Amino acid sequence: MLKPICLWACIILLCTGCWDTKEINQLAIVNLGGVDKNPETGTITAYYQVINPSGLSARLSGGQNAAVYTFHFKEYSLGKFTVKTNTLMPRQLFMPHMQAIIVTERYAKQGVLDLLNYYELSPERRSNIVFIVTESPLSTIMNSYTPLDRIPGRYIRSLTNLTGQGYTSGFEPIRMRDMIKSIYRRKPTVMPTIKYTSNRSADTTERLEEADVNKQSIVFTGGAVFIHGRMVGRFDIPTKLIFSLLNGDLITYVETVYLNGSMIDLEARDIQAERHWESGSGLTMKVHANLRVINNQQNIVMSEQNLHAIEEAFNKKLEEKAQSLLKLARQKNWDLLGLQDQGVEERKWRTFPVSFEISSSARMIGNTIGPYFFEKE
Amino acid sequence: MSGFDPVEPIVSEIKAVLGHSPDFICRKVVIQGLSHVYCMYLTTITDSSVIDELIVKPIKETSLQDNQSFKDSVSLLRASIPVPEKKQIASKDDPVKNILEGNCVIWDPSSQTLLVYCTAKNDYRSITEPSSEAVIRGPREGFLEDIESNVGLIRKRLKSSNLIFEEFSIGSATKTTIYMTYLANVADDAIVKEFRSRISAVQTDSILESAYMEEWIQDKTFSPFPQVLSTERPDAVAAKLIEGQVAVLTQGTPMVLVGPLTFFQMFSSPEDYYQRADIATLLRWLRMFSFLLAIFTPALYVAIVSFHQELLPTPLLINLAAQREEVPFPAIVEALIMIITFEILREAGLRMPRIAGQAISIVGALVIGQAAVEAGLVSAAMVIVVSLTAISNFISPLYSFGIAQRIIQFAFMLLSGVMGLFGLMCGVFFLLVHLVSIRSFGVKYMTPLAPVIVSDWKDTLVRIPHNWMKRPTGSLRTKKGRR
Amino acid sequence: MTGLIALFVVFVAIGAFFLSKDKNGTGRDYFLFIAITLLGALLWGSLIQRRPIDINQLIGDILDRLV
Amino acid sequence: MENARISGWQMFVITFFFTAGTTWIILPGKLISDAKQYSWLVCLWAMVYGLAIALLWLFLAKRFPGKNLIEIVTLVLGRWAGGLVALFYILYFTQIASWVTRNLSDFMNISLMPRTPQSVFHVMVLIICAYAVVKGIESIAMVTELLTPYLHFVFWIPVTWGVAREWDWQNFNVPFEFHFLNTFDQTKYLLGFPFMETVSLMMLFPYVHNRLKTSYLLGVFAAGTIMILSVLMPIGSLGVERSAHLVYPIFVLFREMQFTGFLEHLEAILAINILFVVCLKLSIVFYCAVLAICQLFGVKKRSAVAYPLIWFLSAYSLLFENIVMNVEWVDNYLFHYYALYGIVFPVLLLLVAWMRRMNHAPLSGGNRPA
Repeated sequence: MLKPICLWACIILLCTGCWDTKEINQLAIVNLGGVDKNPETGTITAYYQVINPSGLSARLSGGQNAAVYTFHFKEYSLGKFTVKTNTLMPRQLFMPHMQAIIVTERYAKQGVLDLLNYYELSPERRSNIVFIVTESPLSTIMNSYTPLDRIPGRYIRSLTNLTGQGYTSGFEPIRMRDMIKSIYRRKPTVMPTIKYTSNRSADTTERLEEADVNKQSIVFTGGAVFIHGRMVGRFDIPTKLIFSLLNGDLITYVETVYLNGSMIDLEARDIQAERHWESGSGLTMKVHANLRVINNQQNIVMSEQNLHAIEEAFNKKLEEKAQSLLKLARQKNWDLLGLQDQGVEERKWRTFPVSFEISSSARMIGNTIGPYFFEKE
Repeated sequence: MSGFDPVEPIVSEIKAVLGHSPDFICRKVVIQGLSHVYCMYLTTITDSSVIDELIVKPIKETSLQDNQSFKDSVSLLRASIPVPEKKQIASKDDPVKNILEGNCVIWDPSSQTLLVYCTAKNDYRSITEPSSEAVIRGPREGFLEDIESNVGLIRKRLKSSNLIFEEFSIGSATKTTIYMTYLANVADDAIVKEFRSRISAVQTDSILESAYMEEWIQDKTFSPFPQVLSTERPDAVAAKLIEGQVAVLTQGTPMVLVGPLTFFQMFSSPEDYYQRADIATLLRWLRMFSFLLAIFTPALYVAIVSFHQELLPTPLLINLAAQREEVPFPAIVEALIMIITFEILREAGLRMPRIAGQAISIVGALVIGQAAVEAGLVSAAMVIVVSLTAISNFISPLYSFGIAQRIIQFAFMLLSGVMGLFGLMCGVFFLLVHLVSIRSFGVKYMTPLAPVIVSDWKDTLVRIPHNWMKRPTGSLRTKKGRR
Repeated sequence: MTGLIALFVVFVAIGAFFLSKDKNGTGRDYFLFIAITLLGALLWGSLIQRRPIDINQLIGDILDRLV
Repeated sequence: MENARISGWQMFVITFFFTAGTTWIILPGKLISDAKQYSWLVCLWAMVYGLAIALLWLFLAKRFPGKNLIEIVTLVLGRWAGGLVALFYILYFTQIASWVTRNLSDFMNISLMPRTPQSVFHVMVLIICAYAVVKGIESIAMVTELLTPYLHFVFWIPVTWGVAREWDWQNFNVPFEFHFLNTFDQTKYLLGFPFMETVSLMMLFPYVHNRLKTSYLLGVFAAGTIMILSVLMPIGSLGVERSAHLVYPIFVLFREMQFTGFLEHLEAILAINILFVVCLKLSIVFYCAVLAICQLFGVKKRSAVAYPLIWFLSAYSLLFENIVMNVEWVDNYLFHYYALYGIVFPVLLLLVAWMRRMNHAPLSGGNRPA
């Protein structure tokens, strides 16, 4: 029995230089990353937003000092950043807690394959982070504080988590892993785009005293369409929703319908989008949704017949949207429904007949049975 | 010391051996009429009142005339002395041993015989509650230093004819009497034989406490884990005997050794059998969980803080980073400081009077911990980790098991400080192999889990209600439950 | 490099100590202990001199010729 | 030959961990890049092949009851030729052991602790397994039994939960024409790697007293199913192209699992699982190697052989420059090299045994000890 202990002791003596120890205080915890590539010169600017732990913990003095600090570096190749950061950053780069990566539109248009390759190589960088394209310059976004959630990374992450609840797997398919998965697919993926409401970044902590958030804040504007890792176009939010709905990712969204001259808001829930392939007549998409009335402004008594009318209106509205998406796909030559991935040949997918059968059933109507209204004399 | 008659060789010999000690008395008692006898004993370990009243006086009063029926003086002596005669011995060296054991030896020159009367003075303390194994519900009786009363305590609980006591006398100097006891119809013969051979194979000069015996009869000397259970509670010993285990009582110590001990028996305190079944099961799981807690918390803390920070969720990581802002030492050094201070406090707590002891050690740790945090030597999380391990260490019903936990906790912490999670897991595998390779009297140490005996799970991992328990544990291959 | 040699010497010392202490150890134990340790040392030496005795490469070449 | 006894259940667990040990970590990446979404089919016929080859060895073992591989070899082929074949087998066992250690240190370096030198991992794991070997096969069997519930519980619960959430049938119709022959040829290393290594378990056959046949075959079967599942899961959730490019797809699968907002970083659990699985497989094959050496040279004390072997194995596992060379070597030579030990030698033994039987006495019942 004594022998293994002696062996063990000399092993421990051997590795007194414990290689992988890194103290918590020597870590620069990166929470938000941003990358921009200048199309002409090809120099890459990387922004790292690092958390300042003492600034965050209320216990310590003041608490007014900044929650995050942003560093940015310029390099001509991605790999050199880990070394370049030692020139300015006093601490060691620590990437596992990064919540989102923001890429400028011009970099997206050149194709982000090199970023994806570099990112996936090291296990320290995790690939289930949110992938975002920004229209406004990266420096304004990365250098500004955010209200309510003092760390911008978590601010963006909680925003995407909220929208994520409307999607099948609980997460919106806007993460780096969905991006990588779609590189070889012909069906495009849509990543969210953001804009900064003012051209001046809110980079001082006084910002936290201002009440009006909209003056300087990050806003989700829509979707950027990526095919084979290159941005080819942009969607607004409604088309993005329809795109995810028809591809079976979406489960709930809110639709407004006009009936008898008034507006009704409906929440469509547990949406099922099945694809039925008939050999002869192409693809029929059967979509079914349960409706819940959120806002009813009609000035007639709610009745069963009225509910059916609402369902009809919803089906018609959804049919229109689906057809417009189909037209957009064919016009822009983007295989939005992923037909080629499901076996349709390259040449034939644009003329491939697609028909929609949309059905819905109004299930819940909320607290009041019918709306308040004045009988028109 | 009255003048002795040179004719008596035996008396002179005894005197030669014991004469020097001040408490040796050799009285020459004249029986009415013609003959006389010698009565020898040691005053310090005999009950002088018994000797005067019940031995010397009757000898004096009996006169040879009124009971002529006796042929010689020996039968006369036997008839007259009311104290139960221990035995009649002839050989020369026995008298010294008997005198040393506290008996009174009577030498009758006329019939050349030696009579031994048991007059030992037993002024032992009364039966009190065992302080180390206090229970909320259950008998308050604990064993005593006197082996006879211990046997009595066991016999009161196990009134079965199969309860066998085998006597051994071990230790050339101390000659301590050792009783090995088991239930003949339940205990497995192989285990009993193993016990018997090991006890009789002990050659040492002194056995002062059952711990000596424990080291002699255990299988593996270099293992921190106890292989024999030492307890002060007669009800626990009785319960184990019924299960088919063997107990070893030692003269002069209340701690009784019960074997073979397996790993999972250390999680069950005797109190489990007096609580209701579900409470007892939950308590047992709590003890198992606290065992894991005691071993892994400091090691995991050190491994995660200094090697794998990505395992922490972000808010916790920020919090820890803020706390450790001004702590100068790396995590492993900080952990070592705190653990060692706590061990010192605990040891000090033990030496102090019993009541103050436990409280002092815990309060001390927290107070010192808090001061250290203020002074910025240690991070607050570290104080929590250390006190958590300390508290979960106290919970183990067996003190020797608690010490084993502390040794492992220390080893794991060093490993995780050097190699992180990888080193820790290597340590866990090493511990598992070590645990599994231990045999306690032929019974595998991790019995109901390692060689999977599902029928035993009902009494180790879970305590099922008494009315469901038909057969005793299968792992001890007991006769009744023999498969 | 020196650390490795030191460790090697410590290992052989401990091994020899334990083997000698164990009474019923036959001559073969010694022989085998020494043989395998030397084999290991040989391989380690080749590794340190950057000219490893690559057994896998050897197998690969033999198989290339055979198949 | 220590007088150990292993029960049927323990033999099943040992075979399962031995065959399914490190395969489910390393192979899916390479396999998916070769056979795309039909890789689970490859695992299926590899399992069938594994079971067939296992039957061959069982038949050989039944011919010589109570004898392990080395004894059979020296018995059938006589002292010198038998000794040579036994030396081959010892080399085979040590190679498996060093490859397993190498896989562990590659995994640790790539995913968890990049700056620690590899030999530290090798020596640490080898020391523990040497200790387990010195404690004997019963201890190894019992440790395997102890670890099985933990390893399965901690692996399958998060995996099924995570994969079920992100399952996507779309990943399965990636355009790829499937030709049986060239896929078979491309992925023949799968026949070798997990399934032909189980010949080393023949060293343990004499210890198993009851239900040897069922437990051994069930172990190989269970390992085969684990292989199929561990190939299906990355395809289902990560997609064929992505898992084809990853060295450890299962590890990445674990990293990306998100349950609640709080419980995110689970790869440590998998790293621990992998370490335990490697320790188990290594101690089993290390035990077979040490037992073979002790058997051949008639040495009683296993520690005199086990601890010096650490030096040899830690050096041997440093021979591969890097993981790419390792994968290439496996791709070209593994099947042929393993076929030598898995098929050629057993058939040779059976033939010689049959021939010697012929000239000695008529074949009667077959298992009359020579």
